[in-house]
Amino acid sequence: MTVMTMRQAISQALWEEMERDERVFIIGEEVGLWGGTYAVTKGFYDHFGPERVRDTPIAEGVIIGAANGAAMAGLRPVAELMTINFAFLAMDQIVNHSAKLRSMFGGQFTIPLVIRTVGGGGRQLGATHSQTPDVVFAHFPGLKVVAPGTPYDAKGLLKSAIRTDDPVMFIEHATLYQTRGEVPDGEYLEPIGVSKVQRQGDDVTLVTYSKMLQVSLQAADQLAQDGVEVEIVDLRSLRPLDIEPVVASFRRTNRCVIVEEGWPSYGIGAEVATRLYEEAFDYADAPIRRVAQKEVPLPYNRELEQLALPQVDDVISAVKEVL
Amino acid sequence: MTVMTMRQAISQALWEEMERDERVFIIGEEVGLWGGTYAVTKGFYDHFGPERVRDTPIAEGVIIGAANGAAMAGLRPVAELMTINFAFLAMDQIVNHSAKLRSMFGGQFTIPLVIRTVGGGGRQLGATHSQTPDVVFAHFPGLKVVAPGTPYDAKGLLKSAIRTDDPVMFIEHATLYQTRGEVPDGEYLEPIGVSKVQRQGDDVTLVTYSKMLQVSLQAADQLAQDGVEVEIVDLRSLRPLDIEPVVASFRRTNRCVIVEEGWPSYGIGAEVATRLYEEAFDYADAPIRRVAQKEVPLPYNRELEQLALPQVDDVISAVKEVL
Amino acid sequence: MDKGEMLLLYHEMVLVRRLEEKAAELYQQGKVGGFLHLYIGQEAVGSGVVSSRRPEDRVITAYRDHGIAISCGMSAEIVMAELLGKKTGCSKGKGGSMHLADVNLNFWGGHAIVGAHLPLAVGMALADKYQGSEAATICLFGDGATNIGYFHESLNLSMVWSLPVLWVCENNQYGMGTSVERASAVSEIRRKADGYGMQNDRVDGMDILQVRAATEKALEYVRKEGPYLLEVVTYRFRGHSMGDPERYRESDEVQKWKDDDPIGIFRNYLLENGHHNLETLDAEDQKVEDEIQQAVQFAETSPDPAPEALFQDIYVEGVE
Amino acid sequence: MDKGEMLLLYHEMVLVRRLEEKAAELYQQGKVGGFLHLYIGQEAVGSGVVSSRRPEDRVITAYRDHGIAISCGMSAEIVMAELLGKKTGCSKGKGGSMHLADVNLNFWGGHAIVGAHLPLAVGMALADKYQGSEAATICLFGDGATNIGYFHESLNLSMVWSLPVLWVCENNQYGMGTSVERASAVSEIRRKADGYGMQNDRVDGMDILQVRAATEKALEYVRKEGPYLLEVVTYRFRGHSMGDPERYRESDEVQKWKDDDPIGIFRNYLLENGHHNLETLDAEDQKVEDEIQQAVQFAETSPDPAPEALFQDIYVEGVE
Ligand SMILES: Cc1ncc(C[n+]2csc(CCOP(=O)(O)OP(=O)(O)O)c2C)c(N)n1
Ligand SMILES: Cc1ncc(C[n+]2csc(CCOP(=O)(O)OP(=O)(O)O)c2C)c(N)n1
Ligand SMILES: [Mg+2]
Ligand SMILES: [Mg+2]
Repeated sequence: MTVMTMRQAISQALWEEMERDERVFIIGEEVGLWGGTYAVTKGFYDHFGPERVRDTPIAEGVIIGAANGAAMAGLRPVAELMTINFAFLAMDQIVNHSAKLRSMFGGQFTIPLVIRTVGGGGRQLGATHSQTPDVVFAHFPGLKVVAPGTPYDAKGLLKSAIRTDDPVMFIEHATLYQTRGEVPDGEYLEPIGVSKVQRQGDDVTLVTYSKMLQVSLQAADQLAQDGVEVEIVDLRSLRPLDIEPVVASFRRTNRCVIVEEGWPSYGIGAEVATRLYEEAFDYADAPIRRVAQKEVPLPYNRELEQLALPQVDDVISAVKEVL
Repeated sequence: MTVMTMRQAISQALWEEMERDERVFIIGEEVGLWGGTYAVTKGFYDHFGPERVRDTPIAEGVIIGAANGAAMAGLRPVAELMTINFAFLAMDQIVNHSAKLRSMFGGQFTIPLVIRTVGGGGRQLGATHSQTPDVVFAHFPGLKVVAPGTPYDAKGLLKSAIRTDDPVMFIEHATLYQTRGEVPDGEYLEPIGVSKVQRQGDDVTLVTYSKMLQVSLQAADQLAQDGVEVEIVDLRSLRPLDIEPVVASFRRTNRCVIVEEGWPSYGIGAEVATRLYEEAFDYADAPIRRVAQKEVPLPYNRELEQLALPQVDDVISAVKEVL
Repeated sequence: MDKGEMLLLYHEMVLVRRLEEKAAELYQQGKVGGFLHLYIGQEAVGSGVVSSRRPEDRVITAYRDHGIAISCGMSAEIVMAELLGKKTGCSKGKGGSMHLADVNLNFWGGHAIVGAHLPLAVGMALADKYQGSEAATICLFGDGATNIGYFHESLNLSMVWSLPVLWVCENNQYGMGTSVERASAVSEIRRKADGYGMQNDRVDGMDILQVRAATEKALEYVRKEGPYLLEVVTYRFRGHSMGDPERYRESDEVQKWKDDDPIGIFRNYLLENGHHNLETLDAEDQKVEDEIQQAVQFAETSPDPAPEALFQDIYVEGVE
Repeated sequence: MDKGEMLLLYHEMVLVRRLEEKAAELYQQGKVGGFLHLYIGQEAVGSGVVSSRRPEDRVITAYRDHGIAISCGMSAEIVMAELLGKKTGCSKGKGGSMHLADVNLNFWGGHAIVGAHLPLAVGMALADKYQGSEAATICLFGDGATNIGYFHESLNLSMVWSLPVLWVCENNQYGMGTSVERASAVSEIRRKADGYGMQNDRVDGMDILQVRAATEKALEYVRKEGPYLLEVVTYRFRGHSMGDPERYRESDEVQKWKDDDPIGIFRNYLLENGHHNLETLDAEDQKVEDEIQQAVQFAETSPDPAPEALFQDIYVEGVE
């Protein structure tokens, strides 16, 4: 095991897969010469060359479109959308093409595509640059949507994403790149579509993913001081959604809080809560609570922005409500 | 009251508002000379002229973008996106601009924009042309999302949409245009953000909207023959979501089924169910059920497509499950 | 082009024509559903362009794809089966008229979102270049598609990366009911290439021989130098799709173009230049009739996809 | 242009420069957050273009907007307050550096999605034409923005509808770290106008007088005839935003351009042609220093928005 940052873990996964398989290449804005806006692909351009680390014009539609086409033709593109906010400029390619080309043509095509993109707020980037609209992509069958919360998962899941023949949106969080964690030294893969218990506890089930895993872990530590033992189930992938571990935990704790960074309405929490009630109705001792972003476009002002984003204290309050 | 089709009701609303306010104009593909792909604007081009009924190139980004700009500058555009599937080509303008221009600039701008668009499956148009992704738009604060299920509501809501200073996605259903219903003869407005009980009953609450209102009404008629009295609450608007009438009904019936045409995962039903549990947890006598589309891109083949879409029988079964 | 090849092309164009006339009939009978966009009038474009390719060259187009599918080598049976939504169709009944494809024929599909397949073509050409193949990608699209952002992003990127793509605009003068003049700043589509410093040409699309010649020249350029925009001027004799009120054009205009029927022109050429005589051509027409009849029979007697098919071919690795 | 106006322009350019230098300082101190894109090096473009407009002409630009805001008449205080996220900022602290705007100054904002404000400009110009106003809309954007679909859709539609838009491309040679040559099929951006049959020009953006002259000519054309693309060749002296590693260009290149500092050039011109003497210009520089100091003071002592502001100004009519 080595302790490394999320950035290093993701970077390693990409590097190893590119070394392993010549068909894997990177395409996106500033991925090459610049070294990646978040420095994830730093050094790649020099090592793998401009053919495999392809800087593009600012044109998200053709970035994902060309990646789709290259995937149909047998390559394994890793396309980078600088932020998930710009994914809306490629929305048609993602939901009408990546997600559908295979089934619409009766399975003739495979789309072994990974779209790496960066979401999340908290950096005062204003309403158009701070969104966490993960749920919107997870709504579409045909896609897989993965959003890791630890370096370990990031590396193992990204490697799996690159190897699967299905299209994967791989959502990284802008404020997690410095987060450190243990990563195995040898090669390993984490399966896509498997939720993971990141902390054990018997009092309440906390369901979360990505950045909010870190927030939830902090909340759990504080709650433990009050003698409340929180179990944290990390979804890791939003589609497929592996609800079983969540249900299993809920059956034990009978209480649940879902923590997501995005807006609550029509969000991740709604689906998880509904699934829990569908599958474990009789086990609910209290209404399931959601912690999420205030229902507003994120403002620039630091205090306002923080007010809008879910905080450790919000998680703690919600847990106390369901106890 | 006059009995008319949904098409006529929508057409009348547009016509009246254009007569009333010179700032209202129509912009979109085939809205003019062709008369609207669904014939909603038939006759408009001749009457209002090409300046007010503006045929555009096939370029959804600039259609909504120009509509946003015109709205900022004081006009009241009604932009038509031929189908909601093409809204993904304008996604950035809708969610990053229509929804945010006002708050991001501290309230300086207003966006009195209506985006009329057509959703729904059932016409063998294949995976990219048959979607019901309404929930995806409803996720974004800053927008209003309206989807009427009767001619009465369509007319009254569209007129309100045109008069509100906020951006509204107005989603019509491709297979409802021939649906007939009573419409008042004089002018009337229906408020946006108010759910409506479309059928009264004491046994179970059925929550739905748009096309599925018609399907639910049929199911209710059949269930009535078995002595089951269904109350149908029509959301009519997905954002703002008026949950109160749903809660009130559920508090009486203690049982609920949500019927939507789109995919269930991260869909409308999840939010409605979660809100119900949040606000009336103790009133739930059975798990709330969802009826929705099978989790697949819609196929062309007629039988397969119908198999994927929610049918009257599916509603009936779900109601029986919760009883 | 030798006599035999000419006869094959003649056969192909007639086959496309009759197939679509039949499809229109079946649509009226409710056997074909969804949207049905006929290629009638444009046959010389597909046949002229596709017959100029090498087998390794990829072809991709929009929803008006029956002619292109046939030109790529798809049989009338398979096309018809897909139109009827049968399991034996090229897309197993899941695609329908707008989504014909056969990877084994290097035909990468009809695509129904206007302009969205242009970026796919960029990616395919990129894959070929990346893998050191000599193949070119031929991407066909309509005049209306040249106004959407995808066109711009794709043409630009193909130039920046110097990719082997032949961009073929089938300028049939209208995008649905909107004439080129009402939708595009320039009415000669080839002019749009200037903004990318791209080689380009414009050719009469009613004459298959001109289309062939222009395509051959263009493909040679593409293989050596990079992207090329070929504008082919043509016309659709029918409405945009079934049920088009056609309020946007005069019947005079339609008639004027029908007088230049690409099949008629080619037929006359074959006769006048003594390449083939009347009997040969009539015999060919008859063969087509038989083929169509057989195709319909094949399609009608083919099974529907099984209900389980609904959940198949979505993911490669099982999900749920 | 008379002497007085020249002095105003000189003042404006120096104000933009000092304001941004100050902003960079405050950014380092953590008082300015988010992204901060400096206009340093490009001042002659904003001042030259905007000073050529009539008051009724609308201006809209991208996120690199401090200079444009000042040129439109926004005070340094209001800009600074917005940078510090204060309630007194033009966008009440909700927009930040990338989202300055003031409708009363006919400045329709900085916009942070590359290319997305071009369609907004189309709509504004449409509104003016629709309402019979004589106003033009001036839309500024970067070289990088000319490769995105929005550019194509907007330029095309502005021509089809013959709208009064002046498209101004600030070609500062890079979109982040990608040079024009690596991103665009043509490196003279003006060439892109050819694909739309649009009038165009290219001008040296380090010389405000040339920018003014070209803009005046262009605006005259826009008012009479319709859209026009003006390419202004310029350079940003700083990184793309704060924290740019600048691996993509040589310091020699940067220095070469810095030698052509637009403020230096204009200052020399004013001195050499005897329009103003050294004392006057130095006095002006001093005035700017005072303005900046006052702006910082104003911003720092201004209140933050109240917590309730979080839910305000989202909808006109209350929701929830
Ligand atoms: C993005 C998008 N917008 C609108 C449509 C609806 N539509 C289908 S075909 C068509 C016209 C296309 O015209 P053109 O590109 O000239 O092709 P043609 O039909 O003439 O072959 C339109 C507007 C669509 N399918 N996709
Ligand atoms: C659609 C979109 N893609 C990517 C970005 C990230 N981004 C911000 S600025 C920029 C470069 C823009 O370059 P250019 O248009 O030349 O303007 P300049 O920064 O040089 O003024 C990029 C890629 C964005 N904001 N929007
Ligand atoms: Mg056409
Ligand atoms: Mg630039």
